[in-house]
Amino acid sequence: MQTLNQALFIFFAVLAVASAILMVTRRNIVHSAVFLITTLLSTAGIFLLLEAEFLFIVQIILYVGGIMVLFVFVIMLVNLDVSMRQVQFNRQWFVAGALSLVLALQFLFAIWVGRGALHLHGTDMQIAPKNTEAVADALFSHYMLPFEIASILLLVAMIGAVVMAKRRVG
Amino acid sequence: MGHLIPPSIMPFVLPVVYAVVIVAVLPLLAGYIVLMERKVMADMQARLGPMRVGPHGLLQPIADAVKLLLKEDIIPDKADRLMFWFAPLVSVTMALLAYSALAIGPAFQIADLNIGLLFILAVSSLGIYGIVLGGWASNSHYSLLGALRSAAQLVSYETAAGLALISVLLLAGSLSMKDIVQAQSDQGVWFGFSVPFGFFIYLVGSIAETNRAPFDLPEAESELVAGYMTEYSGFRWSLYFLAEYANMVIVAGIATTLFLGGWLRPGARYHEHIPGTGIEWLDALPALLTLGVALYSLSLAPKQPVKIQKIVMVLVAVLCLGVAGILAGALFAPPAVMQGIHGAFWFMAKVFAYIYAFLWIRFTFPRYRFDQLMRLGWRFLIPLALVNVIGVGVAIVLRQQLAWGPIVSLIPTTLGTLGVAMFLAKDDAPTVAAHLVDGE
Amino acid sequence: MQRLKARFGDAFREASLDRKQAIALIAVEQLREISRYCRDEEKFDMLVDLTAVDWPKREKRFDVVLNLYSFAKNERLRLKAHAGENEPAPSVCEIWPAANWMERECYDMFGIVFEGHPNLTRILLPDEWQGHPLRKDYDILKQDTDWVRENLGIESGQ
Amino acid sequence: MGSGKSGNRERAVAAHNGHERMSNEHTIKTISGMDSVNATVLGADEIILNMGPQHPSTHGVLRVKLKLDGERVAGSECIIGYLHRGVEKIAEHRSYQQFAPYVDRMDYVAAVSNGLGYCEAVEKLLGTEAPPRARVVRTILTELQRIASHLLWLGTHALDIGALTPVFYCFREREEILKIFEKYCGARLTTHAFRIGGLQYETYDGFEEDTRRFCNDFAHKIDEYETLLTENRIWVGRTKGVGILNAADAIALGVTGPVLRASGVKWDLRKALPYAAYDQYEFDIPTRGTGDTYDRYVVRMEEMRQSRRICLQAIENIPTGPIMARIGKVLKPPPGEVYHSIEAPKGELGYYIVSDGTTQPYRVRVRPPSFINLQAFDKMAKGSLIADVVAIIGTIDIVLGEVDR
Repeated sequence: MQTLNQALFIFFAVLAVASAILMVTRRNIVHSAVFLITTLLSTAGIFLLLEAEFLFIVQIILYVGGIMVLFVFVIMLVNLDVSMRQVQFNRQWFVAGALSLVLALQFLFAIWVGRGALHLHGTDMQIAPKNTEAVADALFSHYMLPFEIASILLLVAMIGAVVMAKRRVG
Repeated sequence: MGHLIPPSIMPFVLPVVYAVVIVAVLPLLAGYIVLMERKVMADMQARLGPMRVGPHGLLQPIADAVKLLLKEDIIPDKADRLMFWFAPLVSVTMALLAYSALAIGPAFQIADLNIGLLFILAVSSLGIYGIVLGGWASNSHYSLLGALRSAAQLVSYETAAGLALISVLLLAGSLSMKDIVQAQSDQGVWFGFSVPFGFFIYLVGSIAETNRAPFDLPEAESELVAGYMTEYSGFRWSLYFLAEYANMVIVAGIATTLFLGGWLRPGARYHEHIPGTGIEWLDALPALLTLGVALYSLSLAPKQPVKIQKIVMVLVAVLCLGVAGILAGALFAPPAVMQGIHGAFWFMAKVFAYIYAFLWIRFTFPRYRFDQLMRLGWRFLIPLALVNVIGVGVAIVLRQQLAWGPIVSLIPTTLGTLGVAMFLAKDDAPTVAAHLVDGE
Repeated sequence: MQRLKARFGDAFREASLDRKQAIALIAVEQLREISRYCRDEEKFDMLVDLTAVDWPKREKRFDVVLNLYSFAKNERLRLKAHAGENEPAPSVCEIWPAANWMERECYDMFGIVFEGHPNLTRILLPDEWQGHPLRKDYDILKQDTDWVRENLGIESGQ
Repeated sequence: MGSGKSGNRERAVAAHNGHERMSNEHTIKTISGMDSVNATVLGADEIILNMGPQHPSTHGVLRVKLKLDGERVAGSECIIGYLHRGVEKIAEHRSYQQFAPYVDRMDYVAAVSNGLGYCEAVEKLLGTEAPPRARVVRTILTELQRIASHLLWLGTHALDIGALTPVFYCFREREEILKIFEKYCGARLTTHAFRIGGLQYETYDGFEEDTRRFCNDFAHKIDEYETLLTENRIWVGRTKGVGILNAADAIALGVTGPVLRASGVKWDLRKALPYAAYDQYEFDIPTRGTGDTYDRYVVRMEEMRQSRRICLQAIENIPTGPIMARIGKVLKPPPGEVYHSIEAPKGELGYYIVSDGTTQPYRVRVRPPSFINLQAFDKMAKGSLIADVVAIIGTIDIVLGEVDR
């Protein structure tokens, strides 16, 4: 079982990184959207490997099934050829390059420092067996208040969106 | 056979076998559902339906499949090749993936996930990409409009269907398909009866989710020609077609498991059934039914005009006899085996009954306009589903606190939901009586 | 008929009865005023038909024929006006919107220009078609051969 | 990826943001004039959607250019002429009898009533009248043709709106009527059933029984359609308030027939100016108030019932006697003109025939109800949705053979 888990983990990790890179470099927006979806799916795969199936499901339904659908909607409706014509890389690419270099160095440093703790066989960490129940209990018992506040916030956001849309159309 | 396969792969063998069986059977099943649809449509419209290929058109699906494979596979010139090839693939894989959690019989299930239902919902919600990307890739005005419309429709009706399922989960208590059916068997009542509104909303939601019948706007022939499928032809089109029918079977499967008691025989009291103390007549029903079909097809065999059709008819009769034999044999087998075989039969019977309801609705109702469709979804179904969930919740509290019986506690809440439904429906669509009066 | 004659005098050329159907011959210049009068005072509120007949031998070759019908009086009246070859006839579109397409068809078939018409283009034949088929001098076998060659890519059928 | 790929994005999306480029306009260059006008006139995000001429639901070769503001129809223009055969020009080179079969080809769905209109017009020109027996048989056949035409309208109209079943029921009944026509005059669709001056054939024996059998079982058949559609909430939702045409606009636009009656104008040529044998039978004229698609549906269903009533009354006493008036083989009507119109299933079908004394008519002008009713399409379609456009085309009940002539 051990080798299978590891093999899957490596597969998902490589997939995630590769599609992330591909997403950034594509010229055609729809292709980059699809690669974003593959990234999200591979992270969901990793959740599953960690036996956090509730997160796996939420990741798929929420991110890929919900938010990304709206992304693709917007991509189709927005007027593409104008943005196509604008020059993709304006003159500040030099500054951008330098900054990303600095960031890369920091990442490397962090990995180098923590190399001791990082061992690949992370899958046998013990998480509460029944993931869904565990999440539910935590959510509705200890973190009741934040949960309610979050839901009200979402409600307000939804109503706001509808009102804005109505005014534009009306 | 167990020692032949190294232990580390052992848990994967049975699911793989089941998966292969399902993926092989599915295209055939989809083909025969198409034939069933055309036959049912025909006799509803006072005509015969396909009679030419094979006796009573029984070989029609094979002919369709061959035709689709031989057809030229056109890609529109300026279409986005990668996406054009990728889109139907997405919708088919998502449709097939959903089968992994479906429990056809007590034994016949690829993977008994403890989040079975949620997994199927998640995967079917990914099916939208196949449609949306397909519409975009074929780079034609009509298919883009069709794709956008169907995406909007799917998203809005999924919420309604999801809420309907939640109301059942409150009663079932678990997400795994097997436990849900077990709960229905323990409570001795099918959830379809205890949560009628949940069943109704899910029925409407599932029709909309598979783009069928009054909600088949995306490929409404009259305005958008064929919606997102316009530019597809040949094998690619058949992939979409297969995905649609696979979705239909999944949706029917979910409805059967949740509302019609999965593989339970009507009035099943499995735990009281003591083997060998006389067979309840209901158990014999499956065997008798298939026997009847076998005899009927035998009687039809001589009347077939063409010799080859006679042979095929006889083959069909022999096949039915075989199935009847198995079902009858299972009666005397140990209960586990009997449950397995009969369970599968009852499950398939209910699935086909559900699909028949799909077809029935499809041929009686005209098509909804897009804004009416959306209005029905958002202003009628989703609020009703919310009220239904609250109703079931209240019923459960009543049962636990005041210890009312399972049925007694559900009655008041269902009536409450009925009241809300009447209120919502009042202003939604113009009531029929109103406009018959004016103008007369 | 007498009221019409009294009202318009010289513009009202001649009244006749053919097969028990009233026909009023009027001057083409007053067509619009007479039509307005018929609709408002005489209650001919429906323009049933507007068409033209080609009499090549006459100097004013075209007859513009308007068939009117009055719901109130359940009566029909036919107004006829003689119009010359390239002499524009007044359009009655504002009085009866029904005339819109009928006038376009007359222009398409006869070449009568109705001035005051909102969108006088050919309605049945392609826009670049030369010639007006329903004229007597337009032979039945004749075709706008160059349009056919250019658009359909075949030598004309004849 | 290069510009090739984005090029097609541009073209597809260009249609989105309004500056209209008729990319697929390669066949008939009829609308070159239209392009320049539209490009400037269009507002922010209006797109031009082309429906037809090969669109499944435009009842023939009608092409509709829709100016869309999102889903709503901002404006529309019908482009016709694809089926123009120059019937009126041919008429000037045919004798009166030779032209009769052409008349059936115009409104090919209701050929019998076309024939009736033409024959009666020429008889008026000649100053003669068909004998009573001929007039009664003509009335029966015309009313049967009206039912057949309305059945075809109901079937295709329901099919456009999505109800798959009624079309087969309607065609089953229509088949019965076509059988009667076939037995009577050998043809089902373009029947050329009547001759100038009366009838060519005596009614076959069993004509009365067939018609009576059809009328009797048609009664509960029509109730069958009613149960399928009238009470159907989706059908009502799709037709109520769609394509409204009020009475004033209807009269101004010269609209006639069921469309006019649905807008509340109680006018039917069979009652106002009776012809053939209509004055001998009593039937009433259905009208409705608001003039939307649902009212037109109810009016036409009611008309089918009234036609059935007329047929039943007519069969009771078909007078005996000659079936052909005494007119010579060669018809030379005195010079002059006549305008005669009948109530065809689509509306008032008129014939304006000018004769110069020779055997060939000098000018035959046909007043086509579909052509003039179609003119009201733009007023009905403005402000509706794309799905309604299909319903509106269906409810006007046009036949392109008659529109283009």
